[in-house]
Amino acid sequence: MPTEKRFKEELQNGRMIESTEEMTDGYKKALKQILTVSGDTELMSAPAYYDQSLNAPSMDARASCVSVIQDELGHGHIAYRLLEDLGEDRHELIYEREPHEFRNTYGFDQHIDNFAELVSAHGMFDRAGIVLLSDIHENTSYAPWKRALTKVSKEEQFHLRHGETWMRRLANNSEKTRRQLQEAIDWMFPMGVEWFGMPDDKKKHDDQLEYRIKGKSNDELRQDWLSRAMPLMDELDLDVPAHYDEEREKYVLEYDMPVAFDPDNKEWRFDEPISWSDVIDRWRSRGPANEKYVNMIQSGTVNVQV
Amino acid sequence: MSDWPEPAVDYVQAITDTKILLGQRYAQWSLAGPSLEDDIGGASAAQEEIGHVRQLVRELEGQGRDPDWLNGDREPEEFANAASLDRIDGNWAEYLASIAPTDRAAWYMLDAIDRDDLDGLITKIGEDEYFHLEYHDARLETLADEDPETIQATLEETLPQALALIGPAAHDESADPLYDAGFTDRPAAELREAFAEHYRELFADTDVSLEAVDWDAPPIGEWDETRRRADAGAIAEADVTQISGKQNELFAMN
Amino acid sequence: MSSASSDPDGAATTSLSGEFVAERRADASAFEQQLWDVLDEIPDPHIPVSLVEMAMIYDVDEADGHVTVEMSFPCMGCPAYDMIHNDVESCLTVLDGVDEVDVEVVWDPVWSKDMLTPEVRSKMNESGISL
Amino acid sequence: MKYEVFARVNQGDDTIHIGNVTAQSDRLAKVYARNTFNEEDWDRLAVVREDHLLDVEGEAKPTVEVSA
Repeated sequence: MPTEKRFKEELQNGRMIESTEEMTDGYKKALKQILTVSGDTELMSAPAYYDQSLNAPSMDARASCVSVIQDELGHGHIAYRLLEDLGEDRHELIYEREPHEFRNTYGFDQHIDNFAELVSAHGMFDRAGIVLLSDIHENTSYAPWKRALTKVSKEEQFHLRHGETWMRRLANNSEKTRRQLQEAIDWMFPMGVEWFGMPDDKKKHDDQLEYRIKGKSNDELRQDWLSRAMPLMDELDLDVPAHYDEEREKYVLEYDMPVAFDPDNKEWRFDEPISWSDVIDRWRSRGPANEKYVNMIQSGTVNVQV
Repeated sequence: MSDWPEPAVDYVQAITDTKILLGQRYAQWSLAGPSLEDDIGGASAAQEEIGHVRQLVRELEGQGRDPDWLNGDREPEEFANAASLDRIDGNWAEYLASIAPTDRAAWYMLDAIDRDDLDGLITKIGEDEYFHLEYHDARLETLADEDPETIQATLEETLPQALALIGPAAHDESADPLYDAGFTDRPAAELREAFAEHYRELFADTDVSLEAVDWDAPPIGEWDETRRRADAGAIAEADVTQISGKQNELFAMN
Repeated sequence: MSSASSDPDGAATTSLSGEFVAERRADASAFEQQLWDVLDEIPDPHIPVSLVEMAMIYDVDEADGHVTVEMSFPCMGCPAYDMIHNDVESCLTVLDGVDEVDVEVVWDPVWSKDMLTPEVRSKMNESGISL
Repeated sequence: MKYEVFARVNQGDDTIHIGNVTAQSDRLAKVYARNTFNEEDWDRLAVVREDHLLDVEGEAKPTVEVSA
């Protein structure tokens, strides 16, 4: 086994990893960590999407929304399979962890309360997923993950298209549907911004980057997401606290990230700046729907009462 | 298009409504399976059932039925679904032993339809159904081993309900109105035989006994020819709310 | 360009499928040919080939501004069912000479992968989409 | 039991490993594979029981040990 420093250099120079025998402990740990976040995020998006998918306004919409759920479960399956290759037990990961032990992104600890929120989640949150995963697909040093992501990227593209199509429809249909869409975006947009984590200048070092498990930094990924989401926001004339800054040639936020979030009312308090350690505490203590969602996956029964 | 013999519309309506409910139950259980593979299977089958419904609804529209009504804007008692799907609120083994015979019964009924203009549609549905039925049988085999009591107890209830959907035993070659009208190429009695034979064979070497199953149910006198079932039960109001998309009506696009 | 006419050397490599689309297109009027070309620009939402290349368009018929598109789907539960309907309708409705568009979904013949030309298949592969 | 899943998109393509499923029987494994890997209309899809997959060469090159 090469030294850690030499190993990282080799990875930066394009070395690909196929199996655990080639990994250092540090690499394996970093890989497990990101795969757990990825698998849990895919998995928990399914119960998050579930209620509104079953209440979709038409049969066609219902079929599309259930297909998104199927895809997300399949993507979770992929991540857990990869974790299994690293020595974890798939069944334990899915069925035997406590709700607070799941490492999914905070966005999927939220209740999705109407169809406008559901399609906005497809259009905004799945876009965040695409940004993260396409970086890994292009740049990762872990070959089995790279291969598996072909399916994922393809399917996420469809979710995005579905989300965008419906967002367009709601924006143009009536004042009422437009208002519901705007209300969904009001809390989902900053959620998407926060998705990518701590800014680069606050983060001292990043194992996942050094091992080239991923290729882009948090800020680069966030900028990617903004540059893909903002044109749609502009096209649909939706209000979001961000704009393109001609001088700096990038999208900039109109608030000082991070700010406080009131999960009960799904409201961001833009005039209440907090620290990143506050954000991480909020993530760790999990959001309002965390227990319900994990329970839906683990219970083996259906609660028929609506 | 409006040349179906009269009882055929109710026949296809019962298949369609059963498939609406299959789609609903598959989707409801798509997160509650014992493995991720089972969840994925449920979500996949749900879409396929909705796909079948979408096409069958068009055919029924062609026979003069109202599209909104078809798509769920009606009372629970107006759904002609198999009674086995009214509610499934036990555990996963009960769920499987409820949907499996129902999906199979609905497929046998479609397969018996003898009309050139529906040939392609039914062939296409059969491509999906092959995998639904394989999945159920493969799963019933493993569950017959793990939890024979639940499977047996559930089947004792759901097999007769599925048989009621196919039609009463009295509907043989000489008495089945659909066969008589040439809409199907086999009478209900023959489909019932094939159906019963299939399950007898599937469980032959297992701990699940089908001896207590009432293979002759329902008596024709108790059978409702419109809803193709023998009891007055119905799905829950909550199911209709979801199926018709009422909660998100505001977002429906025409 | 449609799959049926995209054979670079026009040699005898046209598959059965190309023939399927070609046959369906053969008796199209000049205007209907234009409509086919427009449909050939609509991508399948899952794969980077057009609906025509996917052999999903079975027939295009125009009479007095009324267009009927007969089409089928590789899978009945297609999650993009209404999106594809919308795409077809909106791409054709904007054309001069088209007043109304009807999409009729048919299952005869049942769609099969054999209907794809080798060119389309290799296009699917090259895009890296099919692994 | 774990089953490795292999697939081929079109005739003439390579058959590749695309993932695995866990199932209690061969029959179930086939259906799980069909549902779990439905991203393509495969020309061929097959499952192999993990313990039927015999490694020939892998991480460490095998060598002939000569017993003393």
